[in-house]
Amino acid sequence: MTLAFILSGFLVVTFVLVICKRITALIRAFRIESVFLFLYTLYMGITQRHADLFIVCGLIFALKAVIIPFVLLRITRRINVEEDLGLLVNPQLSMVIALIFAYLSYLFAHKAMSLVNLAESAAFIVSITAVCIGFFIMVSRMKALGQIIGLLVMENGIFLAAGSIAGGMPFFIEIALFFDVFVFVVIVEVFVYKVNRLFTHIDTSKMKSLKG
Amino acid sequence: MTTLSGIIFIIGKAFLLALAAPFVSGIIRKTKNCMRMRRGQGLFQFYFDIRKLFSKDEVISKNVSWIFFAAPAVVFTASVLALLMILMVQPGSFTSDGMAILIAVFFVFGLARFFLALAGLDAGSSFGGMGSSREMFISSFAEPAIFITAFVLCVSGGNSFKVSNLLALFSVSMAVIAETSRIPVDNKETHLELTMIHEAMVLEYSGRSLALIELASHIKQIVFFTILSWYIFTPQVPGIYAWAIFPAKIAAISIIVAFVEISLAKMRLFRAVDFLSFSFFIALVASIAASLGL
Amino acid sequence: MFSIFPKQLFLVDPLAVFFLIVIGLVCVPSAIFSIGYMKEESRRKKAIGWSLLVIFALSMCLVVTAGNLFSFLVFWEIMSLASYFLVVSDFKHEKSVSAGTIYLIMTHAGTACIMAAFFMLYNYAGSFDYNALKEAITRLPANFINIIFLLLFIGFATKAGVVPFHIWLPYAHPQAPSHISSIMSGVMIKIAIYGMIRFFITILGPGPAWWGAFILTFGIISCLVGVIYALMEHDLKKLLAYHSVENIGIILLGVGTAMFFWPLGIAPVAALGICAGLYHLVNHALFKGLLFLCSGSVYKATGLRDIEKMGGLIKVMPATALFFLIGAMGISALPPLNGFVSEWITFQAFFAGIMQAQGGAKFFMILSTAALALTGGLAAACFVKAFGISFLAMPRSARAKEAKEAGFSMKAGMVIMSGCVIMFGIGAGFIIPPIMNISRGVIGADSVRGSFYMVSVLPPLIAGVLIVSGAALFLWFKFGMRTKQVSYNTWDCGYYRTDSRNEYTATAFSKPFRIAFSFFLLPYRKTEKIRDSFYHVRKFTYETHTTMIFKNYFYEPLARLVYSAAFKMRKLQPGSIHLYIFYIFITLAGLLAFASLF
Amino acid sequence: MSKARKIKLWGIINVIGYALLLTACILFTKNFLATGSVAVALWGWLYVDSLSVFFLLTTSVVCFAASIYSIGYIDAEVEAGKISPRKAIVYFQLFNLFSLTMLIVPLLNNLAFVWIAIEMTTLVSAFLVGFHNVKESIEAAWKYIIICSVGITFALLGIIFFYYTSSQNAGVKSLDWSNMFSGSGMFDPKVVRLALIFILVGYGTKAGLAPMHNWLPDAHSQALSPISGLLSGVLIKISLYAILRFVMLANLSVGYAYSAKLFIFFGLFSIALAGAFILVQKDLKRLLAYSSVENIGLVSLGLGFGPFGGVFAGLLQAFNHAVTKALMFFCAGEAVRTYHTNNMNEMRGMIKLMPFAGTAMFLGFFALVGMPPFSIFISKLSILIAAFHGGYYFIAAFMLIFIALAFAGLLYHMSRMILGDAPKAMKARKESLSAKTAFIFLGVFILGLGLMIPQPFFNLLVNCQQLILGK
Repeated sequence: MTLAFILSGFLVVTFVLVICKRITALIRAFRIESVFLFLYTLYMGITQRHADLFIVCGLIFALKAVIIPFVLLRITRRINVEEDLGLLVNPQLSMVIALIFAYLSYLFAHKAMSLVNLAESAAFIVSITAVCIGFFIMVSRMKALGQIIGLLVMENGIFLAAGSIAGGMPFFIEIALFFDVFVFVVIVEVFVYKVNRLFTHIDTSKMKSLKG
Repeated sequence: MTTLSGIIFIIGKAFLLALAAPFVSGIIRKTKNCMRMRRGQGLFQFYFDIRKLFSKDEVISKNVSWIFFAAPAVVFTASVLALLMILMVQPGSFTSDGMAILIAVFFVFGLARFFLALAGLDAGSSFGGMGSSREMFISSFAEPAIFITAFVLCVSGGNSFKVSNLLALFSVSMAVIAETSRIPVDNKETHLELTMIHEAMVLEYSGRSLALIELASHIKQIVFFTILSWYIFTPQVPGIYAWAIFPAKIAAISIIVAFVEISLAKMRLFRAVDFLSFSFFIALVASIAASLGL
Repeated sequence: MFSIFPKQLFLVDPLAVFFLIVIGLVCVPSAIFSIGYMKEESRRKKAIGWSLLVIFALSMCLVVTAGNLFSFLVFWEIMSLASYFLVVSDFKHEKSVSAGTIYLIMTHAGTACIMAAFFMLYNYAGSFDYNALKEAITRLPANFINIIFLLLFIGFATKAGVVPFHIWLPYAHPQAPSHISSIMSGVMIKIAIYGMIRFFITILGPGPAWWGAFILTFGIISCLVGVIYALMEHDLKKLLAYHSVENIGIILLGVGTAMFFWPLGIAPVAALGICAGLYHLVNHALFKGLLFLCSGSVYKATGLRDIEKMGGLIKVMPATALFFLIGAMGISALPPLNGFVSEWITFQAFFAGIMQAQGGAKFFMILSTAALALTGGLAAACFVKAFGISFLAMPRSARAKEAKEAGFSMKAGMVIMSGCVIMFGIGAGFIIPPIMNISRGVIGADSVRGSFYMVSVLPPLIAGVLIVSGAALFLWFKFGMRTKQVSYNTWDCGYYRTDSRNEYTATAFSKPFRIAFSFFLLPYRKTEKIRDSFYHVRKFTYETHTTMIFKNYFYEPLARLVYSAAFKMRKLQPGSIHLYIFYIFITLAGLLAFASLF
Repeated sequence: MSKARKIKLWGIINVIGYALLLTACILFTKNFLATGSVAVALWGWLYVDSLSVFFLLTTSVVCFAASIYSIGYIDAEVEAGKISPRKAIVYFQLFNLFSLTMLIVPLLNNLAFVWIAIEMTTLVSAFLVGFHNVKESIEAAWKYIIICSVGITFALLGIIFFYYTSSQNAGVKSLDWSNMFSGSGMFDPKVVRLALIFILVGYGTKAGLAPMHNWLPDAHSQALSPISGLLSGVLIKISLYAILRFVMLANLSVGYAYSAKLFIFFGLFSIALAGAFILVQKDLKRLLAYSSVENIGLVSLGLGFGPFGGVFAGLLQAFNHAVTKALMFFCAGEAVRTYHTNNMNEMRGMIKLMPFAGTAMFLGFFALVGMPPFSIFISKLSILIAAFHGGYYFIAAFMLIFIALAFAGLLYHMSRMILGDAPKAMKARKESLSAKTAFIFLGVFILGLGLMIPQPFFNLLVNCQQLILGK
C-alpha cells in the first residue's frame, strides 16, 4: 500500500515534469520527484532493515532534494534567464509520448525482463518510465537547464531501478555515485555560466556552429 | 643443296616479277584508256618514266632530314623483300611457316609505309602531312580485312568453289584496291591537291628518289596481285601448271581492276572508311563461313 | 592449421626470373638516364629521388619473387606507395597531386579486390604459401574460384591499366619524372600481368575456358581503346601512356589465348600464347621505356610535352631522334625490330588457335586477329604522328628551335635500351627458346613447333637485306650517278612564305581518325570569333576535344554520386544536440526491439 | 622565476613523470607476463589482468607522447598570447588529472567505480575541450558532457541489470568484477542480452561508435591538439575496455557470438558513416576525428570477428590507432598553428612550410590508412583475415568498400594539404624540439610494430584474446 502510494506519486511527478513549461517549475518538480525517491528508499530501508539504506536515503534527500535543486535555482537566479523552457514538443503531445513510454516500459519489464514479482515489476516499470521521460526532456527542451534536469531525472530513474530489481546497490557504490552526480552538477554549472557568458543565452538548440 | 637452288630459284622469280611489275601497271593503264576510247601511252611507258627519272637532277626541300633520304631506299628494299617473301610461300598448302611469312609480308609493307609517311611529313608542307595522315588512315582500316582473309585463305586453301573463299576474294580485292591506291579509294593519275593520298605523300620527291618510290609501288602492286591470285582456282590447278597460268591470272586481275577503276567514281575520304569497313565485314562473314567449313 | 606466418618466403622459378630480367632491363638504363636527368636538382631531392627509385625497383623484384600471398601483398603495396611518391615528386603542381591521388585511389580499390581474393584463397588453403594454395584449389567450390578470378582480375587490371580501369594511367605516368614513367610504364604495370599469369595460370589454372574469353575480350577492348585515345593525344607522355594501355591489351591477347586454349585441351597453342604474351611484355618494357626516356630527353631540352609546339628536333637532337625512331619502329611492330616479332608470334598463336579450335572459339580468335591488325595499323599511324610532328620538319616554337642534345648519361641510358630493342628483334632466335622454356613450365606442354623457325630466321634476313640494299643504294647514289641534288624551298603552291605555321599539325593529322571513331570519341568543338565588324574577324579561336567516355560517363558520375550521397549524409549531423541524444535513444530502442535478431 | 620558465618546468616535470610511468608500466608488463598471474591488490579494489595491462600500456605510451608534445605546444600558445601563463599551468594540472582518470580505469576491480572513473574522464576533459573559452569550444564541451553523460547513464542501467542478474541468479551481491566473473555462468541470458545492449550503447557513445559518435568530431576539433591526441588515442579506447569487461561477463551466459554480432553492427555502421563524412570534410581536426570513428569501427569489427583471431587484430588495431592518431593530431596542431585555421582549403604546401611535421603527417597518414610497412597495415590485414576466415564475406566486402572510401577521402584532403604550393605570404617555420621528439617517439612505435611485433607484446595480445573469448 505504502509502496503503491510512493510509486504512483513518483510516476505522477514524473509526468508533471513533462508538462512543465518553466524552468523553476521543472526544478521544483524534480525536487518533489527526488523526495519520492527518498521515500522509496526509506521504505525499502524500513522493510529490509538495512542500516546502509538509511544513510543512502539521507544522502538522497540532502543531495537531490536540497543541494541540487538549490544549485540549479541559484543558476537561474544568477544568469537571469527567462523562465521559458523552450518546448520543442508541446505539453499535450509530450504527455502522449510520456504515456507511450510508460506502456513501452511495461512491455519491456514484462516481455523482455519477464519480471513476475508485482511490487518489483511496478517499481521497475516506473523507473524505466522515468529514464525514458528524462531522456525525452533532454531531447525536447531547448534550454541547457532542461537537459541537466533531464539527465538527473534519468539518474533518479536508475536509482529507482537499482532499488527495485537489485534491492539497492552496494553501499560504497551508492556513495560514490552520489559523489559523481554532485561533481557532475557542479561542473555543469560552471559550463552553464560559460555558455551564458559567451552566448548570452542558454538555448542549446541555437548552438549549431559545429556541423557535419 | 635444295635450299641453295631454292633460294636461287626464288631470287630468279623475284627478279622476273620485279621486271614485269611496271608492265602490269601498264596493262591497267592501257585497258583503262581503251575503255575511255583513247589511244593512251604504250604498255611500256612506265619503264621509260622510271628511266627518265633516274637520269634527272633532284630538287630537295631545305627542311628535310636524313629520313627523307632514307625513305626511298627503305621503301624500295621493303617492296623487294616482300616480293621475295611471298615467293617463299607455297600457295595452296599453307603450313604455319607459310602463314607466318604471309603475315610478315604485311608487316614489311608496314615498314615501307611508315617511312614514306614520315618522309611526307619531313618537308613541312601541308600536302605531305595530309598525304601521310590519309595513307596511314586508309591502310590501318584495310589491315584487319587483309589479315582475316589471309586466315580464310589458309582454311579454304584458295578453292574457288568454296563460299568462304569467294567472299574472302571479294573482301581482299577491296582491300587490295585500297592498298594499291586505286579508284575508288585513291587515284594515282591525278595530282589534284585535295584528293590525292599516295601522291600527296611523295609530292616532294623528284629524280631518282621518285624513281625508286615508283618502282616500289609497282612491285607492291604485283605482290598484292599475286596474293589475290592465290584465291583463284589454286587447288584446281596442279603445281606444275601453276606458274604457267600465273601470268594469265595476273593479267586477268589487272584487267578487272581497270574495269573497276573505270566504272567507279573516287570516293570521299570518309566514304573510303565505309568501303573498307564493308570489306572487313565481308571478311568476317567469310571467316564464319570458313569456320563452318563452307 | 591457420597461420599468417608463411613458410614459403620466396619462389624463384623461371617465370619470376623472367620478370626479374625485365625489371633489370628497364630499371638499369632508366637509372643511368636519371643521372643526367636529375643533374640540376638539389642534393636533397636527388637523394630522395634515388632512394625512392631503389625502393621502387626493389619492391617490384620482391613482388615477383614472393612465395606467398602475404609478402606479395606487402611488397605490392610498397610498390604502389613508392610509385605514388615518385608521381607526386613534382608536388608543387596541383596536376601532379591530383594525378597521384587518382592513381593511388584506383590502386587502392584494386588492391582491396586483390586482398579479398587472397583472403578467400587463404581461407580454404589455411596458408599463404603458393604451394599450399595450389593444393587447396581442388577443394574450392567452382563459383568461389570464379569470384576469386573476377576479384583478382579487377585488382590486377587496375594496376595494369586495362580498359576500363585505365583511368589513372594517362594522368599518373606523364606526371612522374621521365625515368620513372619509363619504369612505371615499362615494368610496374607488367607486374600486374605477372600477377595474372601467376594466379590465373600457375595457381588457379587451368580455369574454365570463359576466363580466357574474358581476358581476350578485355584485351581487345584495351588495345583498341588505348590506341584510339593515343591517336587523339598531343601530349607526348600521355600519348605514350595510352600506348601502354594498348600494349597491355596486346599482352593480354597472348595470355588470354593461353587461358582460352589450355582448358580446351589444346596446350601447345596455349603455350604459344604465353610465349607471345611474355615476349611482347619484355618488348613493350623495352621500347616503352626507351620512348619515355626519349620524351624525357625532349622535355629536358625544351620543357615541352605538347607535340604541337615541337618540330624539327631531329636537327638539334639527332641522337634522341634516332632513339625515338627506333622505339617508335619497335612499338609500331615494324620488322626487323622486337615489336614485330612479338606481334607476329601473337598472330601465329591466333592462327594456330583458328586451325585447332572448333566453332565459336574459332570466330573469337578471328575477332582477336582483326582487333590486333587494326591496332597495329593505328599504332603505326600514331607513331608517324608522334615522330613526324615532333621531330621532323620545321620547329614550331622558339623553345623547340633552341633545344640542345641530351647529355652523356642520358644518351647512355637510351643507347642501352635501343640496343636491346634491336637485339630482341634480330636476335629473336636466341630469345625464343628461354621464353619457350618458361611457357613450358607454366603450361606444362611444348608449344606449337615450326613457326619458330621462321621467327628466328626472318628478322635477321630482313635486317640483312635492308642493310645490304641500303648500303648498295647509298653507294650507287653517291658514286654511281651523275645527277645533281638541288636544295630549294618546300613546294608551296606559289605562296610567297611558308613557315612552320603552314605545317600539318598533329590535330589535323589525327582528324580522319577522330571522324572515323566519332561514335566512340564523341568529339566536340568550340569556336570563338572576335569581330571588329560583321565582315572582319580579328581573332578566331578553334578548339576541338574528344569526350573521355569512361571518365565522363562512369567514373565522374560515380564520384559525383558518392560525393553527393556523402554530402546528403552530412545533414545527419546538423549540430543539434537534441538530435544527437535522440540518435542514442533510437539506437538503443531499435536494438532492444530487435534484440532477438542478434 | 619567470612565468615562461615556470611553464617549461611544469612541462619537463610532467615529461619526467610520464617517462617514469611508462617505464614502470613496461617493467610491470614484463613482470606480469613472466609470472602470468592475475593480480588482485588493495583488498580487492584493484584487479589487473592482461587486458588491463594492455590498456594501461596504451594509455601510458600516448600520455607520455602527449606530455612531450605539450611542452612546445603550450610554450608556443603562450607566446602567441592565446593562453595566459596562469592558464598554462591550469592546463598541466588538468592534463594530469585527465591522465590519472584514464590510467585508473583499467586498474579498478569494481565495475561501478570503473563507470565513475569514466564519467570523471568526461568531466575533466570537458575543461580541456572548452579550454579556449570561445563559442565553438564551449559548445563542443557542452555537447561532449551532455551526450557522453546520457550515454554513460544508459551504461549505468546496463550495470544495474548485470548486478540484478548477478545477485538474483548467481547470488553474487557485489559489483567487483572478479566476483561477478566467477558467478557469470549462472547469469540469466535474457537479462544479459538486454544489459549488454545498454552497455554497448552507453559506453559505445563514449567510444565514438556511430551513430552515437556525434560528440566526437566536435570535441576533438575544439580540444587543444595534445588533448585531441589523448581523446582519440586513449579515451575512446578506455570505454572500449569497459565494454570488453562486460562482454567477458556475458560470455558464459549468452556466448561470445552475441556480443560479436553487436560489435559487427556498430563497427560496420561506424566505418560507413565515417567514410562518408571524411569525404566531405573541410576541417582538418574533424577529418581526423572521423577517421577515429572509422578506426574504432574497425576495432569493433575486429572484436566482432573475435573467434577467428579478430580480437587479437582488433586490440592491435586499437593500439596502433592510438599511436598513429596521436601523431596525426600533434601534426595537425602544428599545421593549425602555422596556418591559423582549421580549414583544409586554406592549407597548401605543408611539406614546404614545415618540413618535419609535414613529412611526419604524410607518413602518418599513410600509416593511418594502412599502408605497409606501418603498423596499421598489419592490424587491418588481420581484421580482414579474421573476417574472411569467419566467413563474413559480405561484411568484409562492405568493409573493404568503406575503407576504400575513407582512404579516398583522406588521400584527397591530405595530399592537397601536404603537397601543393604553399601560400606566397607564408614563411617556413621550425617545429619545436618537443614536437619533433614526440613525432619520433610515436614514429618508432608506428614503424616498429609494422615491421615486427615483439614477442612479449604478442603474448600479451594473445592472453587478452583468450581472456575476452573466455578460453
